[in-house]
Amino acid sequence: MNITTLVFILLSVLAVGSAIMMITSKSPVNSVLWLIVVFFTISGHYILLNAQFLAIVNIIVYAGAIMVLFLFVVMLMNLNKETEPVKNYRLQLIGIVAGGALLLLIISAIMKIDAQQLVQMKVGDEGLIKSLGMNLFKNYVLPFEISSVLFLSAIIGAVVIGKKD
Amino acid sequence: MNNILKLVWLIPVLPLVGFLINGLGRKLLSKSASGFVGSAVILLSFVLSLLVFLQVKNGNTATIHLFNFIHLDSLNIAFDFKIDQLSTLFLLIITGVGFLIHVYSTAYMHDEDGKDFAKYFAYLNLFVFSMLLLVMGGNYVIMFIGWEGVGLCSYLLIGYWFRNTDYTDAAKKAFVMNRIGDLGFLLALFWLISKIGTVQYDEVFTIANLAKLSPTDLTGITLLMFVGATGKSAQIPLFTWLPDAMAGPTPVSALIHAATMVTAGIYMIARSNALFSLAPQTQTIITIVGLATALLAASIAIKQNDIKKVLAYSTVSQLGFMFLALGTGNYVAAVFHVLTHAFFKALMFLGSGSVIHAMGGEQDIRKMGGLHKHMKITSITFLIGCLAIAGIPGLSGFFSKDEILAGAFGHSVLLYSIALFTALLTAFYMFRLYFITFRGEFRGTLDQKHHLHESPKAMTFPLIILAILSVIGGYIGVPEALGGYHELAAYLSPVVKSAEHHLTHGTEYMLMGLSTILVLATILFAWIKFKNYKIEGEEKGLGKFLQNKWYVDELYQTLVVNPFKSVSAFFNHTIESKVIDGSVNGIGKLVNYSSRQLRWLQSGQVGAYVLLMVIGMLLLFFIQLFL
Amino acid sequence: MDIKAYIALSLTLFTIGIIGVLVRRNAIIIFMCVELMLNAVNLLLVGFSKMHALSPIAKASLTYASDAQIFVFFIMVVAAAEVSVGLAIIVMMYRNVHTVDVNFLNRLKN
Amino acid sequence: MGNYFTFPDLLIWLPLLAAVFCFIAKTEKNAKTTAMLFSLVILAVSVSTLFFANDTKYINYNYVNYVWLKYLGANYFIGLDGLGRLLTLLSALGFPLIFLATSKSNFKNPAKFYGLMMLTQAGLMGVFMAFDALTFYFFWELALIPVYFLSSQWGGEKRIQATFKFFVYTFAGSLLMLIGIIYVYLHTDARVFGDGTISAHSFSLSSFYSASLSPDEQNGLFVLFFLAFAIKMPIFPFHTWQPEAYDQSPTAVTMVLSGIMVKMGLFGVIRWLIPIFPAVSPELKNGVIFLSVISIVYASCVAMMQDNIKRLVAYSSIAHIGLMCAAIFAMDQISIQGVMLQMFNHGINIIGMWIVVDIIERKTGAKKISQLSGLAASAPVLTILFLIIAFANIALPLTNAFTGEFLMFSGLYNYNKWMAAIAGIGIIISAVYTLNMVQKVFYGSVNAVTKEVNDVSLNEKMALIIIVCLIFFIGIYPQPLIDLTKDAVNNLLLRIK
Amino acid sequence: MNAIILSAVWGVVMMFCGVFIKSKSLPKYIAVAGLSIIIIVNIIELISGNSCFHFQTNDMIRTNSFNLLFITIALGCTLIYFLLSGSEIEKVGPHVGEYFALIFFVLCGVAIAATFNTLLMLFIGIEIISIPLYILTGSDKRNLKSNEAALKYFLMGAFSTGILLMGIAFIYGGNPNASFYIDKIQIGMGEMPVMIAVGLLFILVAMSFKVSAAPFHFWTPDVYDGAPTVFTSFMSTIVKVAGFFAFIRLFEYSFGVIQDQWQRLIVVITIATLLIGNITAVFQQSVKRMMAYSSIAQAGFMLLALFALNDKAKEGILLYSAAYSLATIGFFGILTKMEDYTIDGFNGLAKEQPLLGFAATIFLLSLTGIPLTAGFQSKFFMLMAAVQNGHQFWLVIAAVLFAAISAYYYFRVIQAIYFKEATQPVTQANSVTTPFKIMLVVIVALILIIGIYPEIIIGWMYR
Repeated sequence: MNITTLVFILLSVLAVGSAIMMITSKSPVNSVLWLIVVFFTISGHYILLNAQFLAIVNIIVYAGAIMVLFLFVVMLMNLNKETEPVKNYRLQLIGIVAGGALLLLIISAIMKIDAQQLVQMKVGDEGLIKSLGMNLFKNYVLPFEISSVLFLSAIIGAVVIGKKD
Repeated sequence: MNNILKLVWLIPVLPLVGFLINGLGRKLLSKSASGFVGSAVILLSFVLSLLVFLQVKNGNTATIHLFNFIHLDSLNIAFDFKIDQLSTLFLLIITGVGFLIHVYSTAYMHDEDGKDFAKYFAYLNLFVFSMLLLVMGGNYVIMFIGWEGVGLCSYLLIGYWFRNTDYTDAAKKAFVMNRIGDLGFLLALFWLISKIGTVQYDEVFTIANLAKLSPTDLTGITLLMFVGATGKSAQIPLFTWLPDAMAGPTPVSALIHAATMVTAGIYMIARSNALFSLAPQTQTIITIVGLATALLAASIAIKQNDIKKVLAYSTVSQLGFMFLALGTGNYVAAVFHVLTHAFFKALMFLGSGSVIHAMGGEQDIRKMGGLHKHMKITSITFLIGCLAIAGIPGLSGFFSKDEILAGAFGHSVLLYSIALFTALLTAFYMFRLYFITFRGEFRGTLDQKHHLHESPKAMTFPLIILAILSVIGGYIGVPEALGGYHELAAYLSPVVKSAEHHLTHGTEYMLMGLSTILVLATILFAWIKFKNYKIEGEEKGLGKFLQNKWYVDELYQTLVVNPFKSVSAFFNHTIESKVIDGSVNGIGKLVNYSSRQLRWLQSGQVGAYVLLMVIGMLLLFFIQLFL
Repeated sequence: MDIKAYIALSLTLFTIGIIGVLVRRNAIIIFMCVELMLNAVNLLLVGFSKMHALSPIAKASLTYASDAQIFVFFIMVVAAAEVSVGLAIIVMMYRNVHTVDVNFLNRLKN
Repeated sequence: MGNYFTFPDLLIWLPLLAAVFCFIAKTEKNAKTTAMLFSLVILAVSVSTLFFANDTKYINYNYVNYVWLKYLGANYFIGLDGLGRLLTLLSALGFPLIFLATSKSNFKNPAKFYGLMMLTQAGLMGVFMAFDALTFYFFWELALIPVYFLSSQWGGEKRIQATFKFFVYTFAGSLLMLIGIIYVYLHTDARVFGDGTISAHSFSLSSFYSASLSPDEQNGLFVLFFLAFAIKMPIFPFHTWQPEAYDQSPTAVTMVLSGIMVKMGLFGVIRWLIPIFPAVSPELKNGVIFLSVISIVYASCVAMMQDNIKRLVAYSSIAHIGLMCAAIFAMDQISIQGVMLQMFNHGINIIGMWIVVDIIERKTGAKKISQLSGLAASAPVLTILFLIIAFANIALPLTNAFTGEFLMFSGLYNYNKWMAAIAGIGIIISAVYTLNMVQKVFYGSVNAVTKEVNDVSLNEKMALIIIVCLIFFIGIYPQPLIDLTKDAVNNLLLRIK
Repeated sequence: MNAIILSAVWGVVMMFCGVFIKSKSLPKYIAVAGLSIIIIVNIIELISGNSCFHFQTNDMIRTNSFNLLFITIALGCTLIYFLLSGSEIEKVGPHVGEYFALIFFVLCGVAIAATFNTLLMLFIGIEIISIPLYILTGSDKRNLKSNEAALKYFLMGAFSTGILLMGIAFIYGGNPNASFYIDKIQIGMGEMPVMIAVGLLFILVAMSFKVSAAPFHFWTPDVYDGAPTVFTSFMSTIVKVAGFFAFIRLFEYSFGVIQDQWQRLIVVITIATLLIGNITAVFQQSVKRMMAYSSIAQAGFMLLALFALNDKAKEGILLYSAAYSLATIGFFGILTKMEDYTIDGFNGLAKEQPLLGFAATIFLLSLTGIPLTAGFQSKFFMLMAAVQNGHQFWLVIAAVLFAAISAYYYFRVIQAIYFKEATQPVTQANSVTTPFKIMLVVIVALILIIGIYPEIIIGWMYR
């Protein structure tokens, strides 16, 4: 049990725990905050995998921008209180069982694989900005450009949907 | 003189022409015109038949090919007429008796209005046409055409007074029962076709083709043909239509249900004697059925009070006799009896018609009596008929019946004794009929009595002719025992094999004597019993049983008609609407129902949707990864 | 580390996201659960990318181990766009009915 | 094809043209006249095809073959052989008769009515002439759709439901057949076109005949095809759409349905089913004959219990069709020749029956046998004509149906005597219910319903008299029809043997 | 390639139209003009095989006559859709230019989804299709149904995106080549590795969701019902068939060699889709909702192409795209003119508007699959493909039996149109204009032409 494994386990437990907290929190604001914790742990994983660029982007974009946007919306709507008065426990139970069964099913299938495939930890330059940048702007220039269409439509969407008329 | 044979096709066509003229012009023709046309065509046919007969008598038989009816590679059915001894004999009977009855009808039906009168003659002509086809056909299919054709005409004529439901019921019954027989006949034909591929008489009866038929085939074919014959000739089990058929006008009963159509079965078997002779089992069955029918019908006849019903049962009984003859291989005797029976039975029917005419439609003999005083000709001719049928020596019935009895005796004494008993019953009921009707006191209403009169000439003329024929008709078949030369047997010999005579003359004398004495005794008994007939009370016991015709109709109703109807009703109500249509509609309902149920899946809630999707995923994963 | 550990972790997070979608009725939380699912995918992709970095076959086939990380980048991009539209829709609904309960609007069914 | 015209073309395009003219007709009279005139012209064309029956000599007049879908190997291939000539003649004859007989009926939207009728005729003609499976299927459905509209638009009270059942039922059947067609198609050989293109498979009838199919496949496909045809004919137990459809459709359409359209099923069996699967297993064959025989007896029994005249005629038609189907599967020259004759005869007779039923219904307003009585007194001409048709319907000798049924029974008997005997019971029962009906409707004394009835009008009389003449002509001299179809039958038999 | 770039560009143009042009009807003409240009350019590419634009695509998209033909069909159908229903778009809300821009962006996504060669492009393509659709669904902002539909669509769409991505991740992980290119997924001929299997299943589920195959179809009825009718028309046709095209393209290139291992999943999905689509449609009272279920049912038939995955299937999917889109667009076009969307609302349509009634009938007949209509040919090719595949023959039989059931609900509408009497005005009479009628006639003509001569479309594949 080396330090890497220890960190991995720590981060994983934290991630799963926060995720569970996220979905069980009564208050939306708490959920948002717990989700941010999840994102941070995932960034930790990225660093562990030496994917530094993604780790940063994850924190800036997700935790920083997107989640703040969520927070804004939640605050704006003043939803920081119990919003689900009626609960259908049976349906929830079925949901949890179904999700759990799915997880078990896939994991048990995956775990049947005997061969161990190791993951490169803490080293390797794939995740560095330089190699990513080279790859992105050389090979992935088309999707990069095309993504602009996505943003354009998102912009239009925000206008069309969000604008008061 | 062979030219006359070329004109043979005119014999059936003439009545057809008469049918068309009367049928299409029924609104234009006056009664006398249609009566004239109707009778004239038959007369012409008769004349032609006579000419043809003379040709055939000289030995000129022929098969006249008209056209190919159905011509396939594997089956050829020609529209042929066969002119030989057997068919010419029947031609004469049909056209001759037919003509007389047409003449009779002009007077008898005179009360009908013009259209119906023409319609009647049209039907009658059509009947003669069909009957002629039946006997002239050169193969079984043409025979079958006539066979069903006469059935149709019988239907039409029985139901002539169509407003009366009982009459149309009778017509329907006649047709349906005939159809049952016809099916048998048809199946026989199919059997023939499948075995030897032809139905042409000339080809079927060749030794080569007969050899192709196994004993089973022969028995089967002949039995099926016999089934056909029982339908047409009113034998057990298909005889009940004939008494009912008396619903038709009396001349029709005389022509169709006594003289001609009902003898078609005899003609068919006589025509196919080559086949039947090879099928002993069938012959046995025919014998039994014929005798049983004769006895059954005779027993019923003694208790009937409707003048025509008595005659009808008598006809059935006499037909039974003919079948007895056929069954015993005595084909000539059967044909002979057909001939004589045609004369005396037509005579008696026409006589009864005359009586009914005089009585203003009354048919119940209990309400008649003493008519001899008022209608001498009718009475006398009727008496001649009765004597003939009873088998008084010297009259036609004696010769033919005696021949049949002799043939039966040659087979077994038991047959003979039953047949003789039946003959005595015949004498009994005929004279019962005669005495009750013509002798004693009149028992009808005053009004009827006032109207009693002898029938017009057009009616009495045929009676007289037929009476004469009934007397002399037997002399063409005087048996050798009486020093005669059996002309008929000789004439028919090319077509119909004569029965082997192995009775000594002595035996024959004895039989004749015995039957004559017994018949005379019976007549005497009848005379004593019925000369001063009084209306009796209800019949009881055996009498009631006989009066109700052995309850055969009721039996059929319970055993055949009712089960059949309930099965059909079951089909209609349960199988059809519930099971089959129900399942078809059920599919529709199922679709509708599941549609209503399935839409609840669409609950409108995202959570539920996703849950269902996850469950779906779960299933797919499970199938893919673990199955 | 064995890749299975990453798969397990990622799938766990993913499933938690799914369960969240299933059991919550607050549109925003559901949406966040979806984001969690996306992040689980991201993590897995990075894990795979680092796994393939060790694989000789992958190196030989002239592909870049960083492909998966670029994919993650695109996922983040798309997620951002989706968030803007999604939040706009949620806000629109909130404006109309003053709730973000997904079961509140229930006109479309059967 | 260097000809300016060919018969198949004319027979397809004339009805289509007529349909167009009818659709744009402004007045009822115009529509009626157009339909009548065109149908007469079509009849004339159809009759004249009989004089060009020699295939080797007039091949260019009798066959049309255009490349249609090159990559699929489907041709627009229609032509007339003996079988086709017979059935096109039937449908060419049927329509003018129907128009004549119903010319007194007033349909709302006459333009549409007659247009759809002519469209139906085009479809029928196509079905009877198609030599290419895809063409066949197209026309098969084309004949169905207009009838659906005709029945649903102009029929009785429950028409929509009844027609719908009919439509879905037959549609399901034909889709199954479509699968069968596809399957066989995929097992045909390649076809080379004039310009050198090659399609992997072909839809033409001859390719279908030579498709390589294992016995197991043949059996399965046989069932698929047979279902479609069995529903169309129909035979037990696929028949329940029919009485309702006949009852609810306008009589003109019922005539088309029963007189001509049901022949599509029989035709399909003769032209497609049997030759494509000549080696069909004896069990299946026996099964089909068994079903058909059940059909005969069962339908006859049910017919006996009907009080509604239309349903009675419908069930009697089922019984007759059952016999034809059984006879086809006896696969014997005599029986198939009988079927050929009978297809034509049944068409004529049943149209005649419907004309009378229609007249009765129109004049009395009654559909039930029990409501009627004594029509013979008030309408003697009608009675006589009907009697003739009714007796033709129960196959009395010297009427047309006798020859057909005689041959069919004979062939069936060759196949299995017991089947023939059981089927023969149908003959008896048919007499029973026909006579029952005649007795109750025509005989007896007039009642309130039938008192005021006057006799048939001129056009109805004409139609009926034509039918009666045909009944007798074919009944007495069926040979022309036999000669017409002889070659087709022999080819079929060659194919089977 | 032409189509991707030009429709993106024209989307931007339309966006600016929305800003600068105040007229409500002008954007339609601009859109039509732009679309015509795109179609022409696309056809040029189809014929010549060369794109006008030369990008460093790194083989991430790949065109061939098959997918170019598909794009042409999709664009052509969109053009017809614009011409038929353009004026209805104007009625949805004030942002006419933006709506058109979004539609152009969707078309860009459609073109990507038809030509993608890597999973990344597939993902981006699908997202480019989806995001504008979320917006269009919710574009009727005051209408709560529209709100609800948008929300449901968005949440479930995002969820399915997650699933798709998970699938892609597993595929990547299980691919020794470490590549996202769909033709470089190394699987081998034996039983597929577990990672690939898991990935395949996730992708299958996500794609099934996009094409609304059961049991992942639940969004479809609600969204189609709730969205403005004119956009439902677009979504349920062009977008849907694009989804199918992507589905088939993906599975053919990536997993075609091991089809026997996943075919049974398709069978399950197909049967479920046919069953749920057809059966549930029977009971619907709203025609719009019935059309939603009918689109599920039609998806069931299109899944046969995925089941078969042979040449006939490709031809079939092209024909199906055209036939289904034309008929549905036409029918929705008529639906937008109706006063009442229930089946009873169609009562007496033929009497009031004979042409509309007739056209609607033809569309419904085509959807049912009656010969002489394009719908028949498409179903015919699908069945042929499935039969040719040779496996699971019973599936084909089940499919046609369900097709017979489909007659049940389509003909209910026909019955209403022709055989029932109207009690109130059936259509919004003033909105039924002559151009609209002309377009209906054009669509009917196209349906009949394709129905009689389908090689007019599939012939292009063999040039």
